[in-house]
Amino acid sequence: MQPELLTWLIPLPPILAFFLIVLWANRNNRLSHTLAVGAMLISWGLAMTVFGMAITSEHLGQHPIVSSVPWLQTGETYFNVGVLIDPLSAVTLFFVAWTCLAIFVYSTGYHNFGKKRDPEDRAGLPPKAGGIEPMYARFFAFISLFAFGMLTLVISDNLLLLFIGWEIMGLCSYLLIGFWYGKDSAKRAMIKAFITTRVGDVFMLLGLAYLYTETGTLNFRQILFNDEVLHTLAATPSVIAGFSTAGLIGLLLFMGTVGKSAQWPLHVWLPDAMEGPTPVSAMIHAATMVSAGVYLVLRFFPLLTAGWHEGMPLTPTLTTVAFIGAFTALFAATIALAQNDIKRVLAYSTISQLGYMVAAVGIGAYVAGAFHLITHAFFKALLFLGSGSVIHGMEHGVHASQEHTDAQNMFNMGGLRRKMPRTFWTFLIGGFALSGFPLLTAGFWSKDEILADAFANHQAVFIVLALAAFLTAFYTMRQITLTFLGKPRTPAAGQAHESVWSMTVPLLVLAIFAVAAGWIGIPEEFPVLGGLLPNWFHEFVGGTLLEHPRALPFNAVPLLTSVSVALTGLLLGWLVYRRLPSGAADPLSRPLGPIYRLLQNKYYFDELYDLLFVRPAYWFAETFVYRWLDRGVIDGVLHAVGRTALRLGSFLRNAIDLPIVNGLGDAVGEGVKRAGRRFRLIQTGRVQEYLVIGLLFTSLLLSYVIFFQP
Amino acid sequence: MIPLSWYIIFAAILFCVGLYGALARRNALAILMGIELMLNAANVNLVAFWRYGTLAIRGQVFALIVFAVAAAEAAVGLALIISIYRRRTTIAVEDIDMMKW
Amino acid sequence: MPFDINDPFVWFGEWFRGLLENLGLAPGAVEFIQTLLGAFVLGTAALVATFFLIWAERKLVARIQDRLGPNRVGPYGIFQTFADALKLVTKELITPTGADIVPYNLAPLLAVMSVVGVWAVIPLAPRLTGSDINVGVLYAVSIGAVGTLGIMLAGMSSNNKYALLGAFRTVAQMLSYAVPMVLALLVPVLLAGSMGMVQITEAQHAYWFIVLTPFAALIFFISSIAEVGRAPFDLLEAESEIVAGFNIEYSGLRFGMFFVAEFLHAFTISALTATLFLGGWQGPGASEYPLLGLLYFFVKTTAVYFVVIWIRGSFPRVRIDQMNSLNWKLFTPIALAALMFTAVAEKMVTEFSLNRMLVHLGSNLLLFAIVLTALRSYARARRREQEGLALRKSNLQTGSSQTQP
Amino acid sequence: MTSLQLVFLLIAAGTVFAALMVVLSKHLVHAALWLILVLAGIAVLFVLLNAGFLAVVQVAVYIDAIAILIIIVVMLTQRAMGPTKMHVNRNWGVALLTAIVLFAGLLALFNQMPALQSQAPPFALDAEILLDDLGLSLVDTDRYIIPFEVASVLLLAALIGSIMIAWPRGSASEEERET
Repeated sequence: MQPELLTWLIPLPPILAFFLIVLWANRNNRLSHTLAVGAMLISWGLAMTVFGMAITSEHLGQHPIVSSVPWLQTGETYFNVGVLIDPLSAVTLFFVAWTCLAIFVYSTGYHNFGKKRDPEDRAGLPPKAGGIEPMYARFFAFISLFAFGMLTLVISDNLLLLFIGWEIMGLCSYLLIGFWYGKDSAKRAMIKAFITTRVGDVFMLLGLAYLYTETGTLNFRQILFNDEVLHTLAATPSVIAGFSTAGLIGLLLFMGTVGKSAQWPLHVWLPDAMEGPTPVSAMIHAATMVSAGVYLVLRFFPLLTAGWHEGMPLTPTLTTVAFIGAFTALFAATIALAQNDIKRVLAYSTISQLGYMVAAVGIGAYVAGAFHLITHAFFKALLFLGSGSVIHGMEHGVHASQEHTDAQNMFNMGGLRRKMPRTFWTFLIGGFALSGFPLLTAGFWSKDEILADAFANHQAVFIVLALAAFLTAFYTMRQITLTFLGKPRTPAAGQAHESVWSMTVPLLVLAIFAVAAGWIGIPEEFPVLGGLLPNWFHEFVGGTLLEHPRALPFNAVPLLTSVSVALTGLLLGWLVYRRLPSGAADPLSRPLGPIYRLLQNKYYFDELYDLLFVRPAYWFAETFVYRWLDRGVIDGVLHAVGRTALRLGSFLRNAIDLPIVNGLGDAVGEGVKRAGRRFRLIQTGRVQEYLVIGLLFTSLLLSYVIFFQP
Repeated sequence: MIPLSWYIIFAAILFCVGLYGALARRNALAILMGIELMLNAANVNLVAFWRYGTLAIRGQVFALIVFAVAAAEAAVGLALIISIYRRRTTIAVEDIDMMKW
Repeated sequence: MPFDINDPFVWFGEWFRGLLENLGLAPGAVEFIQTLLGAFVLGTAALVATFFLIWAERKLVARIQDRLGPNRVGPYGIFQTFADALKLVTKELITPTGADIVPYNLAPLLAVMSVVGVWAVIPLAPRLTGSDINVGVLYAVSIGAVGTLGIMLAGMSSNNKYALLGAFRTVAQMLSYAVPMVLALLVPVLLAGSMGMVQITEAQHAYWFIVLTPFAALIFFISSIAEVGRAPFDLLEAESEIVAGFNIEYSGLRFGMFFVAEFLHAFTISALTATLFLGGWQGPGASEYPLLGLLYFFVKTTAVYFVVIWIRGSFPRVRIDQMNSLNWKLFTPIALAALMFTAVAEKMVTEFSLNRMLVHLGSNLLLFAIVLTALRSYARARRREQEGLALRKSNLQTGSSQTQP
Repeated sequence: MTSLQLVFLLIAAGTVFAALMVVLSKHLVHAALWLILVLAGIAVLFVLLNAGFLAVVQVAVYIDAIAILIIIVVMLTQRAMGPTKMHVNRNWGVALLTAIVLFAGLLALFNQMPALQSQAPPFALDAEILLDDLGLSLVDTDRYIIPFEVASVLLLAALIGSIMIAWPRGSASEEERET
């Protein structure tokens, strides 16, 4: 079977599963989840075969696996749509397939498959006492639709198909965040998520349109892979001064990424997205959806860096990207410090890590960004699934202890190490990978690459990223110690117990990847380990660009700083939160004081946006459009017209119709009647009188005719 | 010789007398007689014009036709009067006003 | 102007005019007197002749009825009529109360006037006629009709229901019989091509019209008898009828006038028949010697008069409805048919120049045959109907005695 | 004043007087008789106008037929209309006025028309030829045959009409009387 055909088939099974479940199998839970997981398994298999073929073929960059079909008729020409597997998409396909499969399997356990339905559970609310999720089939339908969206995005060969996948994922995130639509917060969260991503998507669409008008095609190969198009785009000034066309298009597309990957201005939706079930958070907010944003930026790296070479001062677009990336990384990391909810901390850490990747792209470190994307997907999915199993265990504990404690607040946990050993160890590995524990974890290798690049090119970015790395290490250790180490701070924590196998197996798999994924990208000049394994990742992924990016000369300073930052962060995190008694406040709150409260309230961005956008929008809709415009102007006009018409009509009727027209009619009738009454007298019935009258008139006539005629 | 105007005047007199008879008399028969007089006046006129005026033979022809018409009119008139007399036992014209409004 | 045997009347006329002119009268006056005298002579002659007519009729009818008739007064009762006249003249003229004076007295005058008036147009001899007006025939008819008016007035004004009824019936009869008479009269007019009596008589020089159209002559003769109200059609003042018809209330000379009018009318119609159908004064040598013409005329008239009396003596009286139906159903259609046949025949004669007498006679005979067959079929139908009626009546009686099978 | 004019005046005066009597006489019978007199007068006038045929026709048609018919009908309806009743209706004044106005109008009309002033009869005529000409003209297709035929149809219609109207059987009054 040729690879092109297989690639076409990759996204198909999930969408089939989605329709089957929705239309046919939504009654039967077992059938629906087997359908969903089976479909994911098939597409995983296909993905792996295609990945294998991609790796084995040499110079995948030059002649990637590509096939396209004419789809829309634009005038004489056709708009082609097709699939493209080049090094970048191959690698992304790899990690997407793996993470989705893990999450599919994990969610069967998460939704307590096999347990009876709890009568009190109502559809739209999370099951209280561990009963099976009432809307079990619905969940699987949505996540298979989501998988279909992600897979089409990854394998698509043009921006439009990518955009379609992008939008389907947006829809699925909306549906899945609001899965438990009974909860008010979930409802608000799903709308917030949808709207904010939508803002980003609008700019992306503008960029898409602008690109299409400029180049006349949206196909990646035709734009990004041939030189003179890039040159013309870079050369021609764009609509907005200071930006070249390429720069502006790049920026607009980047705005899409900001929306999707929750970068600084549009990051507010991601923390709230935690309302959804944990596998959803894991899938959407760790592995796939957010990474799609970064994938877009990586895909359009040539466009962004059109007219810029290594070592030149950053173009305005690149500076903005770099700035947003770096700032988001630091900003999110600081907020993560003050979060109590286990999933919120992870959400902010995702935002900061994405900021890392964006910053990497911003400073031109293409391979480093891609590498960090892959590794991050694995260990972040692991962390999220781990937190899911922790929450699951805590709920079990709450149920058992009959107490009313928040299952997600870290300060109610503690000492789960002994209760949930598998989850603890896998969570520990994920955490160390996140904080970049030297040499062992994949996170260290990818982050180190980025730091090295940053050090080489931009010192400012390097400093910010290093600080962010330190904070990441700190809050990760804070999280681990609070949840797992020490003594259980609440009875519920005491009662918690390990999750079922279907949940923990995916954790183990992901843990393996969290460690192994780093080894494929060890730079050659690395002091000890450099030469052992070839820097395969650099070779392979670099091929997607036109001219292969040069490997950096080794420099000790970034390496030392990353190692030291990681270790000190971990150590401090452990020291501060080691013996925290139950019910005690966060030790950081006293030294930071007002700053801590600021961090806890996420720099009041929600309130700010609420103030800036939501309330004005309401005001605009409510008062301006509704009360003033609709009721005031339009209704006013209509009423005025109605009244005038009424008045005109009544005037016409009373002043003209009744008196004149009717009057005339009646007058004629009356006149005829009166004349009739008078003339009646002539009809006496006497023949002679008729004769007399006849004669009189004839004689008059005659006399006139005779005497008066000229 | 007798001038034409004499005949005309005589006919006019006869005609007007007949007219008065037709208009004034109460008896249907008297009206009929009045009409006969008028017709005869017309006849005299016709023949006079035939004799004096420019009417060639036409005068006589139409006189004959007037005779026919007079006869027909008298016949039908009398028949009507008889039938009315049978139904209403009166031929006073005032009473025969069934056609009144 | 010397006396000329073959033209005595003209000579006499001339002589008389010369006499008057000598008296120095204006020509118009002479003309007037002459016509006046002529009319006077003719009128009195007619009236005087009536006396003999009455006598002759009474004698003849008596002979027919196998009795002698008036023979006391004068030889062969010749002066009987004068005696009757004397009687009537001496009788008292009674006027019924309530009678309408003017019409009552006018009626007898009109009756006599209408009869005498006819003689004005009858040509007695080649150049001896009252007045030769070109509408002679029509004049005769209309003057006759005036008689009807007289009778009407008599009946109406004598303030007597029976008189009124009798008058109505007489007028009805006279009016209805006038129709066939006039139509039959038109036949000779057609043949002669003119309505003037003189022209008609002259036209009969070659053939008498009775020869050409006997059927029309017969119709004319019978309907004129009915017109007079004599013989078979005289039921109006017949003895067994309602009193004496319209002249009940009349007595004395007025009655005498009616009486004279009736008899003279009979003689007049026979004169008319003679002039129209028997050629009037036509006869061998009549044109040379007018007197001979006069003789021929009187012979023919008396002959026809004799036939009238003959009919009166021999025919039974006709009932009123039979009379009417006879007139309307038989005479009028035949008269019309005769007129049409004659017109067609006349046209054929002039077109194909056939022998006049043969054609006309043929058409008349043809008409006669048609009428006969029609009458025979009608009679047979009536007889069958009568038998049917009789049969039903008879088996009705037998039927009642037998029980139906 | 020639004798003829004298005769004419006499006859005309007589006729007019008779006509007046027809109109004014109380007894209907007398009116009928005066009518007959008028007709006779007019017949004489026709003779004066050398229209002999018309005179005779006048006598035959009018006096014998129409006048008698009128008299008969007068007799029939005598009972109802006794002489006592008013013989002239309400607005006889208006009738008189109309008649007079009409007469005046006619006179005025005559004065205006020049043709009427002719004194002498234009042509001497021969009675015979005239009668033939009249007869021929009546049946001559391009002269007056149409009026002649129409008149005959009219007479037929009148005949049938009057019979139908006066038919005794079936008429309501008969039944009334019988029932």
